[in-house]
Amino acid sequence: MRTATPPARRTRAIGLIAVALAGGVLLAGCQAGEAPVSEEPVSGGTLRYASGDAEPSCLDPHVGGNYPQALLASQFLESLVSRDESGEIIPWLAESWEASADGLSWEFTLRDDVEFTDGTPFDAEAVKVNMEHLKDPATQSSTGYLALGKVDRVEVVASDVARFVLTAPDSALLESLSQPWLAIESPAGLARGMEENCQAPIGTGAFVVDGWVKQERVSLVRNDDYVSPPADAAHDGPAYLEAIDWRFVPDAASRYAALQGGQVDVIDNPQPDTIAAADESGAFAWLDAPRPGASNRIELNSSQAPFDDERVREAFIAAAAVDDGIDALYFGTAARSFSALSSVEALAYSEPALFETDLERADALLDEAGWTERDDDGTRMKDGARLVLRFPVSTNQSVPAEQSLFEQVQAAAKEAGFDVQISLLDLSSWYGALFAHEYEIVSAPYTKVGPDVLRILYHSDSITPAPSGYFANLAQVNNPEIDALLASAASTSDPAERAAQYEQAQRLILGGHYLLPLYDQQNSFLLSPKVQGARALPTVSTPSFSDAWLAE
Amino acid sequence: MTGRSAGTGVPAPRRGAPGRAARHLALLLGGAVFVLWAVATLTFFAIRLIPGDPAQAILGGPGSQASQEALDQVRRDYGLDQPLVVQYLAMLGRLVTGDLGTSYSLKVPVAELLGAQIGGTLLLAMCSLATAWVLALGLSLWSTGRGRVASALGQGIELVAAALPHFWLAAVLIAVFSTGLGWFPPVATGTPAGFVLPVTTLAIPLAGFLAQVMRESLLDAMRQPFVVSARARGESALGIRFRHTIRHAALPGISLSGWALGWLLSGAVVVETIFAMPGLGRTLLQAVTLRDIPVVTGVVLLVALVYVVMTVLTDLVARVADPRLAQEGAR
Amino acid sequence: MTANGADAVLELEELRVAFGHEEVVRGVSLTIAPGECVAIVGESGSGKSVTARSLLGMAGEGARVEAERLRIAGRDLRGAGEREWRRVRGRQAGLVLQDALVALDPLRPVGREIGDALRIHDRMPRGARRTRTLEVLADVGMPDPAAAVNRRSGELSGGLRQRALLASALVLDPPLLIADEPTTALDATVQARVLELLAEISGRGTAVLLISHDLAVVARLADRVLVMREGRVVEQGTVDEVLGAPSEPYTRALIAAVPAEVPRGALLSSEGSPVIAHPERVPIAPRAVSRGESADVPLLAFDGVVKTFPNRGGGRFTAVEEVSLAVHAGETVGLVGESGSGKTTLARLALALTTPDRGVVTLEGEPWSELGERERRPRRRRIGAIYQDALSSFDPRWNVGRILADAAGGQAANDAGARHPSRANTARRVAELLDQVGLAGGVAVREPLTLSGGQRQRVAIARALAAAPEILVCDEPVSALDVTIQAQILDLLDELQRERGLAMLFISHDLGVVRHMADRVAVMQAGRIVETGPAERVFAAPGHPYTARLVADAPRLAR
Amino acid sequence: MSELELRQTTVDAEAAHDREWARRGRPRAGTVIAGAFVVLLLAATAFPAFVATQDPNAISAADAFQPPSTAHWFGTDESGRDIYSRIVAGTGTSLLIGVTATVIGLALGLLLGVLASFGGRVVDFGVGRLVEVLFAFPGLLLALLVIVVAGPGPVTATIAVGLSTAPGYARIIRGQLVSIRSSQYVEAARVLGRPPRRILIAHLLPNALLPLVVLGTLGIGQAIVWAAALSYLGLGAQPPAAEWGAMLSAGRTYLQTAWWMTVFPGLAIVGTTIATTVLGRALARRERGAR
Repeated sequence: MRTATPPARRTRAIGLIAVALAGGVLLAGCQAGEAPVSEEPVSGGTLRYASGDAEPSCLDPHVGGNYPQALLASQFLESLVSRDESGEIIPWLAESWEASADGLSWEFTLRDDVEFTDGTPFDAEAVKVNMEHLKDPATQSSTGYLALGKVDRVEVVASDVARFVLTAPDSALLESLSQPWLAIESPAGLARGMEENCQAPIGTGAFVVDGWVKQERVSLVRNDDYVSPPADAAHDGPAYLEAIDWRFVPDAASRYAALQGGQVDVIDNPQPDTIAAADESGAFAWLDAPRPGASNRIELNSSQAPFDDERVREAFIAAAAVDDGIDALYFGTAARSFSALSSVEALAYSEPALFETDLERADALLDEAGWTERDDDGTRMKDGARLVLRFPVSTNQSVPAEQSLFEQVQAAAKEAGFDVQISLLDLSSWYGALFAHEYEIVSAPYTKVGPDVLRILYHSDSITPAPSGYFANLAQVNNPEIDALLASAASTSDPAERAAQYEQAQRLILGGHYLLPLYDQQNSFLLSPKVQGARALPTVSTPSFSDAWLAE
Repeated sequence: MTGRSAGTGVPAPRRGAPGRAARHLALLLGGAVFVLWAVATLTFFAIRLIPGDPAQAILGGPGSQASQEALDQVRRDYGLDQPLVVQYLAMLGRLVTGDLGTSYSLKVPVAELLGAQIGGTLLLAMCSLATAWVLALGLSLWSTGRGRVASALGQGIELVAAALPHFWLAAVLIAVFSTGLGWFPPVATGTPAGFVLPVTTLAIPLAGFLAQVMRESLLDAMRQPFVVSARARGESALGIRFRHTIRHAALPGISLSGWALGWLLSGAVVVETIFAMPGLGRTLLQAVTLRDIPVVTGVVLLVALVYVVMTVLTDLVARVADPRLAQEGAR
Repeated sequence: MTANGADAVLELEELRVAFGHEEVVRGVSLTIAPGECVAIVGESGSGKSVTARSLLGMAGEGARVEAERLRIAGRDLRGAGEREWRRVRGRQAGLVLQDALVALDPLRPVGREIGDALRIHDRMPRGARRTRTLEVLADVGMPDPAAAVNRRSGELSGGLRQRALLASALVLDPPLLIADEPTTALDATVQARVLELLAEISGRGTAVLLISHDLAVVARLADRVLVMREGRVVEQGTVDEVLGAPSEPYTRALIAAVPAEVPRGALLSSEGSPVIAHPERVPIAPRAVSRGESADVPLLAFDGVVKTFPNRGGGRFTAVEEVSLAVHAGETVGLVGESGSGKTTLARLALALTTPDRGVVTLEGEPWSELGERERRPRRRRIGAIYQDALSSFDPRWNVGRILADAAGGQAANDAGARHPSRANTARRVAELLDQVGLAGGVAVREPLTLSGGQRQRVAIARALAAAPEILVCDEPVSALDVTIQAQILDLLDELQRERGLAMLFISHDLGVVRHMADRVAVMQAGRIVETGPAERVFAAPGHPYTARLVADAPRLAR
Repeated sequence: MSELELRQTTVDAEAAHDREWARRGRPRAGTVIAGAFVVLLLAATAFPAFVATQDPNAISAADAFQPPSTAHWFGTDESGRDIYSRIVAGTGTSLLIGVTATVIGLALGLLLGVLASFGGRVVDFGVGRLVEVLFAFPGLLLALLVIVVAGPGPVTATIAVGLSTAPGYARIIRGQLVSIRSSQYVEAARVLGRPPRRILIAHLLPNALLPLVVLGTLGIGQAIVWAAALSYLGLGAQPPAAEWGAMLSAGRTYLQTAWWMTVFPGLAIVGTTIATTVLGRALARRERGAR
């Protein structure tokens, strides 16, 4: 951008003053040299990570339970089980497990050689305590609480055997337990009480929380006694890295600039254009790890006019052209999705045919639905009412590119006579709008391991709001058939049957024109070339640095 | 006082100065306390207008799926079930003891939280203020009394500087000095180097404002007879600038500093976000999105306090710098 | 004694100064010998100040200065560059300006200001500077110099700060001292002291160039006088020659214009003299009213009036104390006193712009100060006011016509709605008023800002007359004006009073003016009236020591 | 003292130095340019269609991120919209925000100022303290508070900015009214027996209020800048409305790839601020020059 524009020139002059200001300070910038990639892992060094996700208000993922917490928790907490690329559940803190025939009781055999970093032994009692902690209202757990919906209690069979007793069969139990929000913490740590535990939860992970400077950084140091990597880890034993300096850098441009300037080694949530640039220049490695669970999609509120009429929903989907937009805005870093589920879900079912853009069809459908007249700005009308679609957008959850995409949807839908009214809102106002049903279309991410997310998003139970007013079924899908399918899929123990039921459910959901899938939940990382062996855990795609090292 | 005291000896510098000064100070402090109380009250009731249930904000913020009993629990714990007046008085009571309550989202005492933040923000603000001062003085000294071109140029620079939006300036500075020249890190690293860009970002527009007044008072001072006297004494143009006019130029700048600080704190909200610095601004922004009422209130109060202290200070400084004020007991 | 050039401190021949095409000094020559005091008198715009500044190379931005000879203390300064000039300034020639309050940096202690010259020229160390500073302060008669050095100009009384200013000019005791209106801002008594000091200084052998508009001051101090007008020296010679037997009509006009000792009623602005901008003049009619004792009920009367103001930092200070004073119909009561003596407060009391704490002001026996503003308003027209600064008494948005029309609107304007005078009437009235004060009808469309000082004051008078008042309160009506203009205004007031039998409360710090204008005089000091009586008597035989001092200190032409 | 008071003093002082100019009445080059610019802005506001080259909201993802060219003078944005046309289209919105905010500030300031100067000692003191309190909420913080309460959006943003400028205006207005009331020409009017009502209408209001118009023009620019800052924080104008601040913050994220997306809206804002200020000062010089 330094093509001589007036501001650039102006800032030169200022720069000189700035230099004067900096005094004798050595240039902190630019040591981002391309290091020769050494194959042999080397120990030591501090990895500097710049996170664009919101700073968690509590580091214990049991409390509340959102993605920013998961990002950090993955560095120092571990779960009973994990997942490999193929989506297979693999051992982690639990070596093996066995479900009873009726699927109402699961026995987990735990590793007996693991200690929490505070010295507390990891055993069945610990598991019991953690699960109770999650189910305790005082913990204010949200994600974990829901995931354990069917878990009645945990029994200590032996010091290394824990039995989960369920109220109903839950085919998603293992997937649920693989999530960081259900990670196992030291009972002693939990006993300290929420305030203290929030500052530095104690786990069995490769790193230990050393300190948390609000709004600046969380420092993590190596757990030298680390013995419990997941089954798919590259190496056993302690991490190569001595420490991780986890900084919060909310501004994307600054984040990328920091990576370029060599102040940090890894950044998350990079701007699509910078990903593209970095990727082709090869200056930085791009780790693309879409989140599991639902895809990013636009939900159509089918509970009220105009979308209580399926034809109008179909018309909107037919009118809203997004392909070009996605290509342009994401610079080819995001693939169009035609499924309700993330592409990482083995059971994701896509049906591109449903989502072809076809303006004539849209017009035809709308005419047919009675939205025949148009007012002077081209918006369709039906007995006096304008065809208005309120579209609350959360500035915290939708990256700029996505907001731009929505503007394009707005423009495209206008062609067909929809008046899409986007309003950019901060998180609270956004939820406020949802709770008050002041929306026709909305886009909300939902991350969960496994296809069971469909039950949360589209089962009619999720229409009735929680005491807080929250409800997950934003499309207001209320279809007994879908309910039945999702329910039985969630409880069957037969994988094939489960797969079939989920596919059928997805057919119905997509076919009902309740949503417009866009792309997977984007979850990218840019790594400086000297960072080796870093990967994203296949559970919820949080980065893992237990195998990572810094090449000299 | 003129003729009458002609014959008599040198009058004391300011008759009854101590009394007057004390009275003035008392007034200032009284006003300060009032302002703080009013701010606290305003904020308290304004916050009550916020849509949404505080209890919810406490329970993992928006979108939480907290259970009914959890909500009730929290309402009891935080006394949200009490009548408004009781809550108000309780708040005042706590304020007097310096207790700002507990953050809804972070679950830590607000005082503690802000205590950790204010330092950085104040440092940022003060450095920026100082820098702005230097820039402004330099610019106005350079561009005045040097003919039309220089003064036109000077005014141009002032106007442009004053018109620059922080976030834009910041972006450009980063693009040029971090990405481009690689001189300074784009995110505050805690090192002085990391401080340069944020400070510059805040200082430049402010300097634009300050320079505008300083120029005028400089020009004004240069038209004063005492400049003629000084020249007639053999003083050089430079000497006149630095020994005489510069002080006069500085005066309005001083009285502006109170406002300037507030202005800088506003800017801090943006700058801290862009340069990823911990500080009040970011805390406020976060608290606003999370509806963390105690934190919002705390920040507002703290800022008000800073502003009040600053105005008192500037007032006193102004009096020291310009005894004429003290004499008339100006304002 | 006249300088023969050889040992002269200042030698100047054919000085010409021009700004652009406008030549403001057109060939001025003068020489000053050590210990000699030469004065340049002239009115504003005569070029006297520019002449003075040119002698320091400070004629101003874009000035073209030429001279056939320009030597100070023997060094030729024609075409000198800024640095050479700087060596001259302060060391060879010192400059003293009018008001030390602003002529000394109000933010710096006077000690530093005085010391500067030493620092600049002699690189003198701090200690030495201080001693010298104290020394020179003592020389200019500063009481307690040690304390004074730390004061800022604003913290010193007018007289003392003027002394400090002198000290700052004399600290290097330069052979030449240029004093530009050095006493104009001062009260008579203080002025006297400072003049004495100047005399003393020239007595010590310093050559003094005195610039002044005030012949009386010149008469006191100077050995020789140059009278300047429009950039030229019209007459010069010893003080006695020039003031005693002036040959030039302009000089005569100037001298005639000085009111001091000119008897009541005599004309000040001499007939047909070139200085008069408005030749049309009404010959003075015999006195319309026999004044004084005739009307026994005073038109305006103060009775035991006290007015105090709150002091900052508590306490109240008394501006007017137990004042009793009466102004009868057709008579002029002069009120003299130095600044701060309470004259203006008394005027404001008379105009009921402020109300007394104790005592009453009555208007023809009826209550005035005690009335509520509502009752007072309809009677206000009976008292007119004329201020020192006419310009600031006009609404900046109004032109002369509107100002006068508004005033003439009188009652119509007050009880709005009532019989409004027609446009034509108003226009005629405005023309009348302008004519009465000797202004051309064309002035009606001008903005006051664009008028000369004299014209402004005439408009102010016209406005006062518009409401046909019975008494005029004039607060320093002429002290801002050049002497010849002042003369015209005084004549005008005099004349109007005779024509209409106006009563006047005439306030001035200038004894000469008051003596010329007033039938009776009241002398005010520190809020009290220390003496009242017929003007002639009071000035001839002061009954109160303070009055005596005033009279003694008041500068006069004859020596 | 606040930024507004600062501007006030500045123009006063400047005017004071510029009497001759006021008489000659020959505008400076800068003023002329500024005037031209403002005329351009007004044209863009009145008939955007004529000034713009294309539909500001016409999306064509295909030609997104086009650098400046003859087809797109200022290039295109992430959705392939013509930036020049959007800037033109945004003029109205941005000016509206600036003007409305200023008007709100002025109105409130006038109310407080008049109260303070006519309400007598007690009221004056009260208002004075209130103004102090308002000052204690620095602009953006006040804005944020208002937004917390009233929810984000252009309207809130405008009101918030307006509110935060009010105390500055209040002080100035009070100061002016007080000084005029004690001025000699008002005294002269009293001596002529003019009733308060008439003095108010004939002298106080004209002399106090007309300068405010000038002050207003000086405020507009800053109002726009603050509104822009709110847009950056995602609390300002709503898409697809082409508001400058919003465009600027949108462009900021693409600084690395498309500098033109930030530079041109930025220049628009800076240019407007400067132009209004320069004009304001010119006005002020006429204003005060008349005295």
